[in-house]
Amino acid sequence: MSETVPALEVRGLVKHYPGVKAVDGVDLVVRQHEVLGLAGENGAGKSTLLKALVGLVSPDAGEIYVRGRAVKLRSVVDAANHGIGMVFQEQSLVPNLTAAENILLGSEGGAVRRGVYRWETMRRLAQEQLDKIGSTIDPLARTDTLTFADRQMVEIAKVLRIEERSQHPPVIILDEPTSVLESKEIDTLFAQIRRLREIASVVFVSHRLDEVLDVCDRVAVLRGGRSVGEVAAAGAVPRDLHRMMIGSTGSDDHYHENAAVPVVAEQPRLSVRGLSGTSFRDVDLDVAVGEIVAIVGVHGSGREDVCRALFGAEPTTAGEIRLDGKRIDLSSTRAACAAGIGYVPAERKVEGMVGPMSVAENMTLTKQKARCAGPFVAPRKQAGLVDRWIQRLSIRTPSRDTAIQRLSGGNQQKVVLARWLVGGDIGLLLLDHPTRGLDIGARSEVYRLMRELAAGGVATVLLADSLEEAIGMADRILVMSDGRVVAEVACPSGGKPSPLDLVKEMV
Amino acid sequence: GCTEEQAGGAEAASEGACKPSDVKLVGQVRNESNPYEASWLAGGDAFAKSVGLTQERLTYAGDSTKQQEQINQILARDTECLVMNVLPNGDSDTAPIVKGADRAGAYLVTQWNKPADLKPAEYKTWVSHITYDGVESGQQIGDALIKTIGGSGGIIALQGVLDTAAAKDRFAGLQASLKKNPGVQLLDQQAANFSRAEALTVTKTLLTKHGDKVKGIWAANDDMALGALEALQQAGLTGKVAVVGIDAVPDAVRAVQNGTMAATVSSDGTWQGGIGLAIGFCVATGKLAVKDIAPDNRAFFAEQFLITKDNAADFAAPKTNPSDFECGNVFNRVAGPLK
Amino acid sequence: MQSEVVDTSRRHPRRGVSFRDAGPPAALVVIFVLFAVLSPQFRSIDNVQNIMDAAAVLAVVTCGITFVLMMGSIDLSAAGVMGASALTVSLLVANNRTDNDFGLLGIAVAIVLGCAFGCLSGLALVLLKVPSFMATLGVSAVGLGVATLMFAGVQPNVSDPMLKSWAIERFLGFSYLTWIAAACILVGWLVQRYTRLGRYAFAIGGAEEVLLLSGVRVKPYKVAVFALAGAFYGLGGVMVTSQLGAGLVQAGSGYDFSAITAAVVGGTLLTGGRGGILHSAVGVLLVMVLTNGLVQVGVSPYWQGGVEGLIVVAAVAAAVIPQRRRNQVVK
Amino acid sequence: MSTPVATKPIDEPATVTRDRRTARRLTGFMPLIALVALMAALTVADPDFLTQRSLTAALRTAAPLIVLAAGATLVVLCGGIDLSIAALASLSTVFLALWLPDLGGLATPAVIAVAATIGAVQGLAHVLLRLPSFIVTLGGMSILSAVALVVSGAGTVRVVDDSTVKWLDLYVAGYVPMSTAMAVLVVAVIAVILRVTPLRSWISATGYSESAARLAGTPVDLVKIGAFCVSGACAGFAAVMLVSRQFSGGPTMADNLLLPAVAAIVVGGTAITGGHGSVWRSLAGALVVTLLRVGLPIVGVPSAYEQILYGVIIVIAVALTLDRSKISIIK
Ligand SMILES: Nc1ncnc2c1ncn2[C@@H]1O[C@H](COP(=O)(O)OP(=O)(O)OP(=O)(O)O)[C@@H](O)[C@H]1O
Ligand SMILES: Nc1ncnc2c1ncn2[C@@H]1O[C@H](COP(=O)(O)OP(=O)(O)OP(=O)(O)O)[C@@H](O)[C@H]1O
Ligand SMILES: O[C@@H]1[C@@H](O)[C@H](O)OC[C@H]1O
Ligand SMILES: [Mg+2]
Ligand SMILES: [Mg+2]
Repeated sequence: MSETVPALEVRGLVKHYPGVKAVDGVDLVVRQHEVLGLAGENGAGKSTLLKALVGLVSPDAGEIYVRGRAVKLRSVVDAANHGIGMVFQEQSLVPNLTAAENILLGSEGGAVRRGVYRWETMRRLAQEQLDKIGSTIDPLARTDTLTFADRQMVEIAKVLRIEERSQHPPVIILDEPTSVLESKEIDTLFAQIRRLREIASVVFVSHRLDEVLDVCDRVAVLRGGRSVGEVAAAGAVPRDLHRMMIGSTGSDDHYHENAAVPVVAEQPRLSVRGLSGTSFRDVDLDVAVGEIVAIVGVHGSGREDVCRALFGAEPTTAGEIRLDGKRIDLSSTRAACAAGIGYVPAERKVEGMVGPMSVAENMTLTKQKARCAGPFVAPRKQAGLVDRWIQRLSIRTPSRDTAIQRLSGGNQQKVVLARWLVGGDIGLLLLDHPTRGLDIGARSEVYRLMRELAAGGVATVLLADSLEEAIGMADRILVMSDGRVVAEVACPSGGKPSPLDLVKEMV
Repeated sequence: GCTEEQAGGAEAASEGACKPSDVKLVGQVRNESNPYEASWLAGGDAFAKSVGLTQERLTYAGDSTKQQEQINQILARDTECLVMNVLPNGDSDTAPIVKGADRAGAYLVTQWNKPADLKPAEYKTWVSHITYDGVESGQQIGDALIKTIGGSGGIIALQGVLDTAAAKDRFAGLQASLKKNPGVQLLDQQAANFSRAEALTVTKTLLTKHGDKVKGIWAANDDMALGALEALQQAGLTGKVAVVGIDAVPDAVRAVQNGTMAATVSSDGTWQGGIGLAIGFCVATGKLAVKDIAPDNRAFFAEQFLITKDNAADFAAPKTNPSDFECGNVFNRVAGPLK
Repeated sequence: MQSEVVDTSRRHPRRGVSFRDAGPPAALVVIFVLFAVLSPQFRSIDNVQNIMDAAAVLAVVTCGITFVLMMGSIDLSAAGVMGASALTVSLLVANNRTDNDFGLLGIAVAIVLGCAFGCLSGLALVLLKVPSFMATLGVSAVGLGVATLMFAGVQPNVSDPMLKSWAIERFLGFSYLTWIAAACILVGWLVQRYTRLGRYAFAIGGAEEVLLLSGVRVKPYKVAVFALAGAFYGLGGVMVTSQLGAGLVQAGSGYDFSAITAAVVGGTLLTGGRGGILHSAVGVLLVMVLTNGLVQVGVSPYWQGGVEGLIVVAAVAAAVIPQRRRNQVVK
Repeated sequence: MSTPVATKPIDEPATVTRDRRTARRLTGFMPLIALVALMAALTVADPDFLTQRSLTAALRTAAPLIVLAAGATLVVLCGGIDLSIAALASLSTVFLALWLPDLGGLATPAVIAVAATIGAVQGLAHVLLRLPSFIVTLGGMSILSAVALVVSGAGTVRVVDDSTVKWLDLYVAGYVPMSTAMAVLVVAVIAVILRVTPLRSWISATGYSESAARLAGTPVDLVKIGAFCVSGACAGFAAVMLVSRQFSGGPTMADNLLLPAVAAIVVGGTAITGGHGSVWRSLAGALVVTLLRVGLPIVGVPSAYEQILYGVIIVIAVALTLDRSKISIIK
């Protein structure tokens, strides 16, 4: 076979959903031994396109060629047999199986003979996969005992089984694999991707454009379900990509620092003293009116649990929480809501949204006043309000009555965020990775929103997606480690610390 | 406006005006999956055949609500010349059946269960209620049991479904029997719900609880007695503990015959299934007038016999014959009025 | 109707597996000791044998149901399937109604029939997409109907010496039925731990959609699990027939809910993905110890059901205390 | 666990045409279609079946089942199940029969209030102890049965003066049974309240995704307790209907209505896993189930075949009515 035949080629692929042209005639070429980046806004159609390549989405029109031959991909197995494998945007592991079983799921090979397990073989085969990516986890650990990042590594180990399965160089698709990883893990992953390039082709999706340019050879850009062009990674800068993605130039001031308002420190909104729980101890935390405080720390630092505890979703054993000087008892999420606290959880699919319910319902689940007249729902009031927020946050949805699970990840996140804003009565906002999975534009909008809220007096606790985000957005940064606050770093506009300063505090 | 009855529908024929061929016969029991009730339906079929009709067989799976539903539906159809022979699931189910039938003018015979203060004599088409004297049968087998174990020692009792009259009366009979025999001690009593399977486990447990002290087992029906027999066999005690029951189902009669069971009491399912239809048929066709039926025959205890080894052979085959169902003979087995 | 634990505390690696699993066995020990103190008869060897004998059928039925529950489905077909298999076996081995005397073959046929009914449930689930709750309820009704047809008004009494001996003969103090149950538990455990069927059943309960994404065709496994469960019920029906010496349509009545109770008391989740055969075995013992103990200590028959219900709820409550977390989903 | 995947692996065929939308709208009417089809089939089997009197009787019969199913539907929508409704209704008939002589007209509201309270207590136990509703209500079922047995002295409690409950057994204009009218009213009231208040979305959110609902500040616990409370109240009201037509109360009077009630809910197309469904669907489901229960034997299907047919038809009915567009994985 000639080296010039593309590993994978897509011509005129179309996939329409009711009211949405998710993919609208896309052409895409994945060459052999290259890392192809795929960029596009939330909802641009990236995941849909890629799912079509592994047989999960049946396209309405268009052809797919594998090494020059037209193929019909009807299932994941079909795709795997053609050497195409994918790590999905949402984690997809069976939580109650061992890591080894997950890695070999559906292609157990010698580990299962005539339906009977050979655990030792299974462990060994899984270990080989894990060794490839330098993961040190125990293959026989139950997957739900692993950290989020470890699980992501398990997924990557799993997709690499493709290498063993197909005689040809495989195509490995990674849909936003980095959005939940930390920098060290990302480095490991990138090393793998570079190793893979020697033996395979890789399609890589991320909203962190610098990452994309860093690891890819070439980047294809989608907009509104159509291919709008491609750039060679060498020499390109994120702005170039961004321009192609949205069709115009984005603002330079990503974090909207010019919109930051000076904090009046004498006006504490939240004041926490000696808060202890199962995974954190003696946490003191103050957030002033209009202030954004970021908490940084590695996995296991306990910062997520502090956040949940402040929302009444995690029990505490000691400590005092005051809101606007008044002591409050956060025994339930209801109590927290009533006190004017809002929370955006990190795990959107499970905790953030109710998938089968409509955008409107998801947005107004919390704030009764916003949609009711007395005890009754006022449909017009609700509709008006929801439409206003859909417009304001430019949420891409066919209508307010569309089930939220039909939206792209980024748009889902905006709906979840909007939930706390429709009432207009929020005093403290707890944001756990609010921009996870959002494209640059959406991020920028979320940041702008945060600034706007802060200017309006809302106090914010932010668990940022990256150190850069924490630094960019926060007025003050707390560093947590092992369940304790170990440092506090001022982070005023104009006097921002460098990521290195923070890392020093974290270790 | 609201009415007590639903509108429309057929008028009941005036008493006795039915041609024999116009009569519709309905027999209703709990299920077809136990020998006693299966024999009831067979008896009904046999009678219907003898008058050239067929019996509509209804079963309600021991489900009170389902029984009422079926009765309602039956009564919503043409009730002219309708004859029903019904086994109400429990005491509480009789009143609505009776009232429904009365309103619709259907001829009704009920058996086994009825509250004491609900009396056929107060209704026009509720021709008769037939039952066996549970106190008597409970006492008879109690006495037989005590005699078998020699007048002293411990016994255990297996009760039926606790909220039925049959279970309560029979147990009252046992207590009367125990009163006369102070030498016998009731070690334990447990509900096994007339069920063979439940009786098996309960008996096994009671055997380990009371050990050698158990000389006899009193069961409120034969199904439970047969379950107890299995338990004894599994404990290696066959023949060492006396067992009594009620109903005279074939297996029990056989067990009495070969001595593994001490006694049972005949309640004749085949006869019960036929007689209710026969009485209704006679009234519907005018061979019998309700007003002529002696008050004592409107609610009566039927004859029952204690079956022991001595007379078991006589009961090996059902004793029902066609002449029992002739209009002149339908009250032949009356043992006395309902107390 | 189910109880699902969404593990939101991903940050804490799982603390104390043993602690979490220890609830039901601990409850078993506590209840056993309590009855033993209250009643000398209860703690006699005879009674322990008796409890084991009484537990045999429930244990076999629970083995079957456990696999279904592990998938997150539910199975209410035991009553009907057991009735049909009881009638089948009683008419195929030496009996008073037919001239058959097929012995072991008759038993095998009854088990295969159970398996076939299980298959039906599974097919209704995967092909007609009827929730298992309803599919199995329907199959149960069909089973009872088939059993009633075979019953035909006359009780078939079993005279086959081998089948009857199962309930009577003892080996090392326990009846053959008890040993059969023990063998079922062992087989069930091996299937659960070492076969793809068992592990996939577990996985389907954990995250069925992931299996689909991984290209695993789950439908055959689902049908197979129901068929396996049906085979266990079939065997259960045979065992009841051996105990009662006769084929009863009602042979399985009550076993459906008791088996689910036993499995749940043992720590199997109704949403699937957790628990297993050994958990269920503990649950069965717990339920049987309770039933037996209440009779032994002389609780009035009027109250027994109520007290048992109360203790079961309390036992499950005690068992879940170690896993209780804020924002844990329980359905 | 923390990472289920919402991807529907097999997505709908590409042709988004009008007939797809009509098909979707049709699924909403499926319970009705099933009802009509069944009625037609019964009429073909026995032309006498389709008379006004016959239908009126069937409607009257269905009333308690409709009310029971409507109440329990709320619990199912929240993702739970209430297995205690039938036992609670039985207990309520006993209470009502015992209280009628002293309380007269007040007995009815008193019984409904007590039943509602008992329901709420179970809800409370479910929520506070974090026990699966299946277990709480299964335990509740045995406890309530025991109480009913003891309170009634294990027997029927006759109602001598039924003047205060008699109204429920009358016919409006001679054609519409009052009990049925009341049952429809109950359904309508529940439906309207759900529709015009946020309750509908709270209940759905709780049923679809409890943790998300809780983190959105939805009063999940209160909603669940409320659902159990309404379920209890409905059981109480069903009990009043039963007493009005049975002239007595009994400790096991309504026990056998449990499975038909659950069947009614599922046949109506409400998802047993929660979130999707409605009380209207349960109304249609209850009518289907009632027709099957009374219709088959009345048109002359023999008992054994009746059970087989019941099993088969009910599975087919569910296959027709379940709106699978809302549920991607069926357990
Ligand atoms: N199953 C579905 N049903 C209906 N619409 C869908 C479905 N899946 C995706 N869509 C729609 O198709 C469009 C493309 O979605 P897709 O998930 O491919 O976007 P994406 O580029 O991956 O976005 P993100 O960066 O947010 O992941 C979106 O508008 C989305 O709402
Ligand atoms: N070396 C091994 N040999 C055989 N089976 C193994 C081995 N290691 C793991 N397993 C399998 O992996 C499963 C996961 O183990 P783990 O003890 O974490 O969970 P579990 O006990 O099955 O689940 P739960 O704690 O919910 O009861 C085990 O049940 C077992 O079947
Ligand atoms: O065995 C019979 C039982 O089934 C019925 O309930 O009452 C009478 C008994 O003899
Ligand atoms: Mg995507
Ligand atoms: Mg374990």
